[in-house]
Amino acid sequence: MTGALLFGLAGAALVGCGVYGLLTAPGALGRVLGFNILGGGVFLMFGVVARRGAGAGFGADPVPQALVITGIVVAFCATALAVALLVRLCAVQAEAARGGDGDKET
Amino acid sequence: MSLIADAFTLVFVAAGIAFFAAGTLGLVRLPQTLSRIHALTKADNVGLALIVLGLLPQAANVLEGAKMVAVWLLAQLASGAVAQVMAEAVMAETKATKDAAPPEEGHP
Amino acid sequence: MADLLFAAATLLLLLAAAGLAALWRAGNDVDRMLAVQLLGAAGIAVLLLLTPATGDPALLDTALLLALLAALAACAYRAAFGPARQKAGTPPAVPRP
Amino acid sequence: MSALLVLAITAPLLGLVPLLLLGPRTGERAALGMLAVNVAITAGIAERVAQGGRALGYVVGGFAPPLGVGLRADGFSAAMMLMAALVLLFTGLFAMTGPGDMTRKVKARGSAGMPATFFILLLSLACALNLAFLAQDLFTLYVALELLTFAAVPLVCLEGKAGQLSAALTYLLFALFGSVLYLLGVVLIYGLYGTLDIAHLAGLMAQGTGGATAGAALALMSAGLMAKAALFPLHLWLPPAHSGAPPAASAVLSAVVIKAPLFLLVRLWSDLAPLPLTQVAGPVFALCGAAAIVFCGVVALAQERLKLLIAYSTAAQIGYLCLMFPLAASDDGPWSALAWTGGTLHLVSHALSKAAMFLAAGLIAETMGHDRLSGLGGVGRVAPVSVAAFGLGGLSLMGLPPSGGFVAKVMLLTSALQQGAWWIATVVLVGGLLAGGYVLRVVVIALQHPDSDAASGRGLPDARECRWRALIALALAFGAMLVGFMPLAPLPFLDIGRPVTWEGLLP
Amino acid sequence: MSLVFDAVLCLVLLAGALGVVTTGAARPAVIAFIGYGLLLGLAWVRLAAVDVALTEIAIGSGISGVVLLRCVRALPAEPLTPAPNRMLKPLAAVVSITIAAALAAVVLALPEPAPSRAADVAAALPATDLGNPVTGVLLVFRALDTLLEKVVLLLSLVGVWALSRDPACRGRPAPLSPEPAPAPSAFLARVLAPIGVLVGLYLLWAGADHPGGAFQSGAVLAAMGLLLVMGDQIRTPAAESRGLRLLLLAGPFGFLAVGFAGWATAGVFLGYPPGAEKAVIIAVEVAITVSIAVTLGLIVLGPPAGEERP
Repeated sequence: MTGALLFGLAGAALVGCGVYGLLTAPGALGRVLGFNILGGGVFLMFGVVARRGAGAGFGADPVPQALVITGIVVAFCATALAVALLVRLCAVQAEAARGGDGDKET
Repeated sequence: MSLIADAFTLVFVAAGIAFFAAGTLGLVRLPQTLSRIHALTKADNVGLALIVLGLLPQAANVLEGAKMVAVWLLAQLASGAVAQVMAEAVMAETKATKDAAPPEEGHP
Repeated sequence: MADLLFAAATLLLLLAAAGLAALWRAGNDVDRMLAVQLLGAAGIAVLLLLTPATGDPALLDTALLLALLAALAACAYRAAFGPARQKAGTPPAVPRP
Repeated sequence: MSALLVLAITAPLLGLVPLLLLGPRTGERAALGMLAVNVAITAGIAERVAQGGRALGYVVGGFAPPLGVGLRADGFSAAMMLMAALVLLFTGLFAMTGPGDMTRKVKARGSAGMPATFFILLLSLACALNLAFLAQDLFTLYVALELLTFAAVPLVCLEGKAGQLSAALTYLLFALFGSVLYLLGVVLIYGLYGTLDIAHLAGLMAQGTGGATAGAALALMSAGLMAKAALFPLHLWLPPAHSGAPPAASAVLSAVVIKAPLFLLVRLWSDLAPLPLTQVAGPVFALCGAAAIVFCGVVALAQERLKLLIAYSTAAQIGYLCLMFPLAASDDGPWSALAWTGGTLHLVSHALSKAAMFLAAGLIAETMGHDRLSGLGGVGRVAPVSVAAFGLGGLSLMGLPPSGGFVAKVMLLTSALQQGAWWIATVVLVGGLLAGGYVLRVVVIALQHPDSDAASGRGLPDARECRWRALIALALAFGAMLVGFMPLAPLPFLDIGRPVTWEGLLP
Repeated sequence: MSLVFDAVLCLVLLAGALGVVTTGAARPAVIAFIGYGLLLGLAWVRLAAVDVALTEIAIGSGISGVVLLRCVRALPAEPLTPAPNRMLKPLAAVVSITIAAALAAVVLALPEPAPSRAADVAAALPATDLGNPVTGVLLVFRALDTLLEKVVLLLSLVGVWALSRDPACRGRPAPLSPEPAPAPSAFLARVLAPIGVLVGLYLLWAGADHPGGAFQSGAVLAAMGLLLVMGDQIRTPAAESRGLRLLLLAGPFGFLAVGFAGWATAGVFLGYPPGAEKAVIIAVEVAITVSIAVTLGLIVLGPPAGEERP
C-alpha cells in the first residue's frame, strides 16, 4: 500500500509541475504540454485512489481505472484540437506576414 | 530444480544488465551521434536477448514464454529499423546544414 | 526471487536515467530522441522483469506495445524534421496545395 | 423511469448522421427538425415535472447509481433545459440558409446560412447542455462539460481568421484548465466517499466526514467551473471569443454555453455541499460576482465596438447569479427562496435577451459593414427591427419593467434588503445603472439623425437588414420580456425535486 | 525492494516532467514529453492498472508524440517570446510548490480503509460474462460515459476539420511529411504495420477477459495507420468519402443503436439482451474500435486541404 502512496505524492508533484508549466510557458505549445502534465498528475492520483480501493479479488478498484481511460482519450482530443488550432494560427499569421493576402477567405 | 532455474535466471539477467550498462556507457562516451546509435542498438538487443533468455525459466506457461520471445523479436526488428531511421535523420540533417552553411544567398 | 528481479529492474531504470541525463545535456535533438529510445528499451526490459516478479502476465502486452510504438516516435521525428525543413528564420512549410 | 430523459440526450445526436452523410441542405433541415424535436422533448419533461410535482429519473443500463449512472430532471433543470432548447432552435433558424441566400451569393459578407459544421456543433451543444442539466454523476458531468467545450470552441473560429483562431485557442486553454481542476476535485471526492452520484454524496457529505478535503474538492471543482463560466477573475477569455465569433455562434455561446457551468455551480453548492459549507463559500462567490458586475460593467461602457460591448456585458451579468449564493444559503425561509427564484429567472432572461442582442448586433454589423459604435449613427433607419430587438433585450439587462431582468433583479434586491445584505443590494443597483449606461449609449447612437454623424464622414449604406432574421432576434427579445410577467414570488416549480434524492425514482 | 523500484520510478518520472516544463525550446520539450509518457505507462503498471498503462503508452505517449512533433514543425522557428518577467518564474515556482504540497497533504489524509466500488463490480460482473472488470465498467455499468466520450472524439475531429480552408471539408489532409518518405521509414512501415495490426486485433480480442479493449486496440491501429502514412505506403483518405464517414459513425451510432435495442430486449436504454450480453458487447467493441482507430488517425492528420484540382 505504501507504494501507492508514493505514486500519490508523485501525482501531487506532477500537478505542481503542470501548473508551473502553464504559468511560465512562453507559447501555446508549452501551455498544452503543461496541461498534459497536469492532467497526467490528476490521473495518477485517481489511479492511486483506485489502487487503495483494491478488493473483491481485483488489484484495484476498476471504476476509477475506467474513468481514467476515458479521461486520457478526452485529454488527447483536447491536445490534438489545441495543436490543430495552433498550427492553423501559425499558418494564417505567416501568410499575413508574407503578403497580407490572408484575409481573402470568407 | 527451481533453484537451478533461479540461478540461471540471475546469471543471464545480470549479464543482460551488464550489456545495458555497456550500451549506456557507450551512449555517453562515444563522440558521434552515428556511433552512439550503433552502441545503443547493439547493447539493447543483446541485453534484451539475455534478459529474455534468463526469464524464460520463470515463465508460467509456454504461451507466456512464447510471448516473451515475441516481444524480443519485435523489439529487435523495431530497434534495427529505428536505428536506420535515426541514422538517416542524422545524415539528412548534416547534409541540410552543410548545404545551408557555405553559400550566402545563392539558394533557389 | 521477486526481490532480486525488482532490484534488477531498479538497476535498469537507473542506468536508463543516467544515460538520459547525460545525453540530454550534451546532445542535439537526434541524441535526445536516442535517449528516449534507450528509455523505451529499458522500459521493455523492466516490464519483462516485472512479469515474473509480480506474477501478472498482462505486463507482457504492455511490453509488446512499448516495442511496437518505440518506432512510431522515431518515424514521426523523421517525418517532422526532414531535410526539407528550412533553417531558422524562414517561414514554416505550408501544406502542399 | 422516464424515457424522455434519454431522448433529450440522444435525439440531438441522431441529427448528426444526416449532417455527416448527406448533403449540407438535407443535413441542415434534419438538424433544424431535431432542434425542434429537442424543444418538444424538453417541454414534455417540464410538463411532466410540473404535473407530477416531483422529479423524473432514469437509470441508464439498469444499474442503480452507486455503480451505474442515473439521469434526473427536477424543476430547476427542466426550466434550464427548456430555455436552452428554445435559444438553440431560434439560433438554428437564424443561421439556416434562407430563401434569398442562394441567389445573393455574390454579397460576400451577406447573411448566407452557416456551414454544415455549425449545425453539427449546434446539435452537439444541445446534447451536451441536456446532459449537463440531467446527469447526476460527477464524472458524467465532466464528460458533459468536455462535450460542451469541444462543441463551443470551433464555433469561435468557424471563419478561420487569425483573431478568431487565437481567441479560440485561449478559450480552449482556459476551458481545459477548468476541466482539469474540476476533475481533480472529482478525484478527491471519489477518494473520500467512493461514489460520484450527487444524491449519495449529498447524504454522505451532510454527515461531515470529509473534513477539509471535502472543502478542497468542492473548491477545486468550483474554480474549474468558474474558469469555464468566465466568472470574474477568470473571465479574460470571454470577450475576444464571444465578440469574434459569427453572430449566431456568439448568441449561443453567450446565452447558453456559459450557463451550463453556472448551473453546475448552483447544483454543487445548493444540492451537494452541506449548508454550513455553502454559507462559508457564498460570500466569496458573491464577492466575485460583485467584482464582475462592477468591473466588467465599467469596461463595457468604454468599449468602442458593439460586439465587444455585448461580450463584456455578458461577463458582467454572470455576476448576478453569484450574488444569489449567500442569499439563497441563508436558510431564511421565503427570502432565500425568493433569491433562488430570482437567480434562476436571471439565468433564463439573460439567455433570451443576450441571444437577441448578439443576433441583432450581427445583423447591424452586417448591414453597416462594421460594428464600430462611432460609425453606427442612424442605423435605426436601415435596421429598425434589429435595433428594436437590441433595445428590448437591453431592457432586461438594465432591469427595467416589463422584462425578465426586472423581475429577477427585484427578487434579488428584495431578498438582499430583507436579509440586511446592503452591499449586495447596492451592487444590484449599480449593475443596473451601468447596464443602463452601455445599452442606452448604443440605442441613442442608433436613433441619431445620420447627418449628425459628421465625424465619421460616411452616410448610411444602401443595404437593408435581413428582415426575417431580425424578426427572430425580436422574438427572442420578446421572450425575455415575457419572463417579466412572472409573479414576484418564489416559483414553486423551481423547488420540485429538491433536495436531490433517488427515492421513488429507481425501479 | 519493490518500494525502492517505485521510489526510483517516481523520481525519474518527476525529473522527466520537470524536463518538459523547464526546457525552453519546443522540440526538446516534446521529446521529453514522449519519454515522460513512457514512464507514466510504467507507473500505471505499478498501480495494477494495465488497461490504463496500455492506453497511456499508445495514446499518451505514442500518438500524442506524433501530434506534438508535427506541431513543432509548424511553429515559427523563432517563437515570439514576450519580455520575460523576472518575478514570473520564482512566483510560479512558489505557487506550484504550494499546490503540490497541499495536494500531497490531501493524499496523505485520504481515509483508511479506502472506499471502493470493487465489491459492487465483482458482484455485477458475472451477469455480463466479461472477465475484465474495466471493460465491464466502460461498456456496461457506465456505458453512457463511454458512448458520449465517443461523441467527444467525433466532435474533436469535426473541430479539427472545421479549420480546413474549404468550408465544405473536402479533400485529403496533407501528408505528415512534406517530402517523400526516406527508405528506412518506408521499410519500417511495411514490416511493422502488419505486425502492429495483429497486436491491435489481439488487444481487442483479449479485452473482454484480460487487460486491453477497444480504446487500446483502436489507438494501436491508428498508430499503425499513421506509420503507413509516414512511410508513404498509403495516402491520406479523402474527407468527403462516404465510406470514411460511415466508419467514423459506426462506433458512436452503432453503440447508440445497441442502446436503443436494449429498450426492446432488456427493457432499458443501454441494457444488453439477457443471455447474449457478451456477444453484443463484443460487437459494440469491434464497432467502436474501428471508429476510434479512424477518428484518432484523422485527428492527427489534421484538416483536409480542400478539393483536389486535377
